[in-house]
Amino acid sequence: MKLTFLIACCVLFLGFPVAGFAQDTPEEAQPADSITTPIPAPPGNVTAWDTENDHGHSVSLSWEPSPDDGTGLGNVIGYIVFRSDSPDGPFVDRGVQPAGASGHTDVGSKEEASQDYMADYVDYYYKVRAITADSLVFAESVMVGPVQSYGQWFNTGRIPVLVFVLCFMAITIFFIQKAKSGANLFVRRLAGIEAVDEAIGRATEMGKPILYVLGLGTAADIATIASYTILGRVAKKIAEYQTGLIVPCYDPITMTVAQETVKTAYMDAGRPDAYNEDMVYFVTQSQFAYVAAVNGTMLRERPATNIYMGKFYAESLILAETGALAGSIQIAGTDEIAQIPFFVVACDYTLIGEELYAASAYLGREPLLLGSLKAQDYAKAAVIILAILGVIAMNVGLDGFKDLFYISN
Amino acid sequence: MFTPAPLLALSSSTIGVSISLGLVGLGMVWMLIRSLRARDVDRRIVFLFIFISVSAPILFPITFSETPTPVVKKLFDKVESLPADSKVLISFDFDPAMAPEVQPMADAFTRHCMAKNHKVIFMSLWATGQSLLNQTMRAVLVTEFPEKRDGIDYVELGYKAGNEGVLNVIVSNFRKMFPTDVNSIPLDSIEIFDKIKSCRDLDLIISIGGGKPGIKEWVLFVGDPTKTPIGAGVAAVVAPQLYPYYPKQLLGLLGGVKGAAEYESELVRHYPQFEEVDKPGLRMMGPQTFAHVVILAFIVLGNISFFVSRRRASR
Amino acid sequence: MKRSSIIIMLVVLAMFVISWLAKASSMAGVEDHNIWHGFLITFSAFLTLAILSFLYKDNPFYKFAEHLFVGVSAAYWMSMGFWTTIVGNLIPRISNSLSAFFEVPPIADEWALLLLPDSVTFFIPVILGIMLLLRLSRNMGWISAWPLAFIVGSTAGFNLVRYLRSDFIEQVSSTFVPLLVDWQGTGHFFSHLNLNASGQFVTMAGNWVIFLGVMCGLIYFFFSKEHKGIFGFGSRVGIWILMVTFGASFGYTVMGRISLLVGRLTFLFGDWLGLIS
Amino acid sequence: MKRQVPLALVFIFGIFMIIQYFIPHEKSEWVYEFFLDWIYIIGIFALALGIWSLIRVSYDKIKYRRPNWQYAAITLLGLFFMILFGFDYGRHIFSAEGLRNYMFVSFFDYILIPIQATMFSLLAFFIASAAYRAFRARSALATLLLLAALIIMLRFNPYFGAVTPYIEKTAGWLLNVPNLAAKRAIIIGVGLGIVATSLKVILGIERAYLGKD
Repeated sequence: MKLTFLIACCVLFLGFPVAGFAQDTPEEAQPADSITTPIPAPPGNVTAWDTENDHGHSVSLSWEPSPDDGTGLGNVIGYIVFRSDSPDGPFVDRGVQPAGASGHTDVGSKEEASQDYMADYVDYYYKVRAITADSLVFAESVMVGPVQSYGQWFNTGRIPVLVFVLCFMAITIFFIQKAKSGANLFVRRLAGIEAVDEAIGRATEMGKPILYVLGLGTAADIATIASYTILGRVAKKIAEYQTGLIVPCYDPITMTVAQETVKTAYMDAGRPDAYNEDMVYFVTQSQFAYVAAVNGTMLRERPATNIYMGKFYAESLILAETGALAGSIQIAGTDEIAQIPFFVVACDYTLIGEELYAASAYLGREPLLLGSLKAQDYAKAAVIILAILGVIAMNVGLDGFKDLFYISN
Repeated sequence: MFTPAPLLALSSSTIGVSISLGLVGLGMVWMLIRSLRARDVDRRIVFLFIFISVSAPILFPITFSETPTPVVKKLFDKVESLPADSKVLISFDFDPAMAPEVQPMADAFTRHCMAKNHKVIFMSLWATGQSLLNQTMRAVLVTEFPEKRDGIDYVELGYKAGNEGVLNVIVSNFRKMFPTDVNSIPLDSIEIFDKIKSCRDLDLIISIGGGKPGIKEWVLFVGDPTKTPIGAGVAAVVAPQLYPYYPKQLLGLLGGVKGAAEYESELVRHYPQFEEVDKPGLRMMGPQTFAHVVILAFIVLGNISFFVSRRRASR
Repeated sequence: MKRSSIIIMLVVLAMFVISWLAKASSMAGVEDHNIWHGFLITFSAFLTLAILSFLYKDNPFYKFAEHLFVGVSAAYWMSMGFWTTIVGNLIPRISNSLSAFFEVPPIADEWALLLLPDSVTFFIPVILGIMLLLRLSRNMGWISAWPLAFIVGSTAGFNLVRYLRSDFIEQVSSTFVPLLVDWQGTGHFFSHLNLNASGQFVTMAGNWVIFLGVMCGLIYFFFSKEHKGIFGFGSRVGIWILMVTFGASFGYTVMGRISLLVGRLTFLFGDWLGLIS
Repeated sequence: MKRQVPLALVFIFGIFMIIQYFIPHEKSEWVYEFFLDWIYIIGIFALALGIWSLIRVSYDKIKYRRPNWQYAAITLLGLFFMILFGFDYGRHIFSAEGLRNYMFVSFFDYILIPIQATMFSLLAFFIASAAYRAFRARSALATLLLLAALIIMLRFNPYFGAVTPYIEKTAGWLLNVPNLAAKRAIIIGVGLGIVATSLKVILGIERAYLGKD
C-alpha cells in the first residue's frame, strides 16, 4: 500500500516530466529516484548464444531472475533485453519478458531493408534490465558478448519427423515389394465404394448422367489426387455402361488433370469415341459461384447419382441438400473434418476421412496401391501400440517417453 | 413492393410479432397433425418456416427482456459504480469475422462509459482491429456524443504490433509503447494521460475479442501483475474456455450475441436515452432464438411422423 | 416461352422499375447520383431474391443470377491474379522497363537459386506456365504434364513432412494421457468420489474415454482386417463415438448459420425496403 | 520421354521439398519461397486455361442452341465487362488502378458480394431441412447422432441452455471429451492417408493425375 502510494507520488511529481525520455538508454539512470522506489537486484548469470535450428538472424538469452522478482523486494515486474553492436553502446530495446521469465529469444528480420534487420556473423552485446513499476527505477545485468548469429544446415529439433519419414517409407516400400511379388493383400469392403458401382448401374437404367464433383481442392491437394483415381475408375465404368458424365471443376489445373484422367479412362474402356471434352469443364474459381452453378446443374440435368470426393468447405451442405432435393443418390468423401458431419447427415454414403484415401487404393485394385494401404494399417497398429506404451509410461512416471516425440520448432 | 411499408410502420412491433408468432405456432400445430398422420412435409414448407421465423423478429424487433446473468451483471455494475472521470481502457482484439458477434459489445461498452463520463482509452492488439475501432468511434462516439472531445474525454491509441509484448510494456509504461496516439499527438500533451503512466493507473480494462492475443493475455500479463480489474467480451465459441478465469481474474464476461444482448438491455434499463439507438445484440437475438426453436421443433416433428409411420408399418 | 412466364417476367420488371424509382427518390438529396445508386441497390436486392427463389424451384431469375455470377467472378479472379501475381510478383523481378510501365517498384535480386539473378530464375515459371497452355494444341499436349509434375511433386513433398508432423506425431504424443489422475489408492478414490467437473473421477473418466475413443476410432479405420469379434466390437465403439461427434458438431453450427441469413434479410428489409430504421 | 520426364520431376521436387524441411538455413528457405511464388505464377496461366474452357463451353452452348443457351450469353457478357473493367484504362491501359476502377468495384460490391452472401445464407435453410430429414431415430447410430445434436443445440439455445445446468455440463463434456477423441482418431487417419498418398505420388505409384498411359 505504502509502496503504491510512493509510486503514485513519484509518478505525479517526478515521473511525469522525465517520462518524455521513457525510451531512455541504460546509461541515463536517475539516481534521484532510488529514494522513492528501492532499486532491485539485477538478473544474474546472463548467457547469450546463437539460436539453434534456425535460419540465423536470431540470438537466445537466458538469465537467473533477479532475487527481487517475486521474492525479496518483489518489485520486479519484468525484464527488458537490450542489444548493441559495440560493447559501449548505444543499446537498443529488443523485447520484454514478464516477471519470473528467465530467457528471451531476440529474433531480427532477415530482410536487409527492414528496420530490425539483424546481420549474421556480426558481434552483438547484450544486457538484461530488471524493471519496476517505475520506469526510472531498474537494475541491469553485466553485459554479455560478443555473440554471433548464423543459420544451421540441419534442424536437429526435427529428428523425430525424419525418423518417422524413414520408417514409413521403409514399411511402404516393403509392402509394395510384397504386393509386386504377388502376395494377395486382403482389404475389407467399404460400403461407400460398393455403392459407387450400383449407383452407376442405376444411372444406366434411368438413362441419366452421373455428376462427379472434385471439390474445392487444388490439383496438388492430396484429397484431390485421391479423387482423381476414383474419378478414373468411375469414368471407366461409365464408359462401359455408356452413361453420361458431368464433371464441373473449381480449379483450372484440377480441370486439366480431370480431363486427362477421364480421357484415359475412356480409352481403357475401349470407347475413346464416346469421350467428349465438354464432360469436364471449368466453372469459376469462386466458391459460391461454383456452388451456384453446380446446384443449377443438379436441378436441370437431374443426375441419377452425385459423387462428391475431395476437399469441401462450407458449401458441402448446400450441395448435398440440393442433391437430395433433386432426388439423386449421393456418395461423398472428404478429409475436411469440419464438413464430414454434413455429408454424413445429408448423403446416402460417406467416406469418412481416411476412407477416401483407402477408396482410391481399393478402387485402383493395383497391388502397388494396396501395398501402401497395408503400410497405413501397420502404421495405425504402431500408433495403437505406441499410445498404449505412452500411457503406461505416463502412469509409471516415465515422462522421458513423451520427449521422444517432442519436436522443437 | 412498397405497399407493406406504411402498414408495418403503423403496426406496433408487438402486434406484428404476435401475429407472426401465431402464424408459426398454427403452422406447427398443422404440421403436428400431419406428422401424427405420418405424413412428411415438403422441405419448402420447412424453408418457409425458417424464413418467417427469421424475418419476423427483424421486421418487428422483439426485444426479449434479457435478465442479465451474474457474469454479465457484475461487469455492468462495475462500469456503473465507477465514479465519473475514471480511466477505462477498451481494447479491440478482434477481426471482421468475429465483428458481428462482438462489435455490439464494444459499442455498448463505449456508450455506457460515455454516459458515465468516464475517460476512455481505445487501443487494439490486432491489426484488423484498427478499422473496426474506427467504425465504433464513427458510429457511436462522434454521432451520439458530439460534445465529447478527443484527447480530453477519450483518446485513440490504435494498433501496435507485438501482441503480448505490447502488454508487457504498457504494464509498466504506456509511453514506451505508444509515444503518441493515432493522430501522432504525443501522450504527454494529451490531458487524459496526465495521470496515467502504466496500466496500474487504470480503473478498468475491457478487452473485446476471442482470439490470441486476447483476454487470456490481458489477464496473464496485465490483470494478474497489476491487479487492475479486467472485463471481457468474447465470441460464444471461446466463452467456455474463459469461464475458469471468472470471477477471480476476470471481473465479468460477455459471451456471444446473448451476452451482448443482456448488456444492451441492462444499459437501456439504466439509461432510457438509449432506447432509440440500434441494439444489434438484442436485434440478432430474436431471429436466432426463434429460428433455433423452430428447427428443434422440426426435429421433434420429424421423429413423431417417423415413429407413427413405423408403428403403422409394424401393424 | 409460355404466356404465363412472359407475364411474370413483365411483372417482375415493372416491380424492379418501381422499386428503383422509389429508392432513387428516397435517396434524392441524401446522395448524389441517387438514380445510379438506387439502381445498384435495387439490382443487388433483385439478385438476392433471385438466389433465394431457388429454394422454391429452379427458375429463370436464378439462372440469370447464377450465370452472371459465374462470369463476373471468373473475371474477378482473373484480374486479381493478374494484378497481384503477375504485376505484383513476377514483373518487378524480371524486367525493370516493364515494372516501370506498370508503375510497380522493381524487387531487388536475392541471388537465391544457383546464383542466378531473379530475372532469369523467374522465367522458369513463365515457361512452365506456357507449357501448361500447350495442352490446347493437339500434338504438344503431353508437355503440359511437366508443370503439373512440378506442382504436384513439390506439394506432395511439402505435405508429406508437415502432415506427418502435425497430424500424426503430435496427435499421437498428445494421446499419452494419465489414466490415473493423482492416484492415492483405491480407498481414497472411492471415499472422495464426486461428480463435479474438476473432480478426480470426472477427469479420469474423461481421459479413459479419450484414450479408448482414439483407439476404437483407429480400429474403425483399419482396412486390412474384417471387422469381426473383439475387433468388430472395437470398430463399432469407434463408429459410435464418431457419430456422437458428428451430431455434436452439427448442432454446434446451427446458430452461426442462422446469423448469416439475418445479415441478408437485414439488407433486404433495411438497406433496400427501408422497413427498419 | 512423355512418361518418364514428369515422373522424374515429381520425384526430384518431392524429395527436395522433404529435405528442405530439415534445412533451416536461409538458402533453403529462399528456394522454398521461390517455389511457392512459381506455383502461384503457373496458377495464373492455368486460370487463363480455365477461362478459355469457360468461354468455349458457353460459346458451344450458344452455337448449338443447347438448352439454356441464352444464359451462357449472360455469362460471357459478365466475363467480358468484368475483365474490361479489371484491366482498366486509368493512367494508361493496364495501370495498377485496375482493381480500383469504379465499375470494377461496384460490380464487386453490388453483384458478387450480394450473390455470394445469399448463397452462403442458404445454409440457414438447408441446415434446417437437413435436420428435419436426417435427424430421425432410424437406427442406433442415427439416434446417437440425433441425441448429441439435440443436447448441443439446447446448450446453445440461449433460453434452454442457460436454465438447465445439466445440459450445459453434458454439452461441455461432449465437446471436450468424445469430440476430442473422435477428431483425433480421424486426424491421425487422415494424416496417414495424406502421408501415404504423397509418398505414392513421389514414388510414381499413384499417377492417375498424369492420366494413365
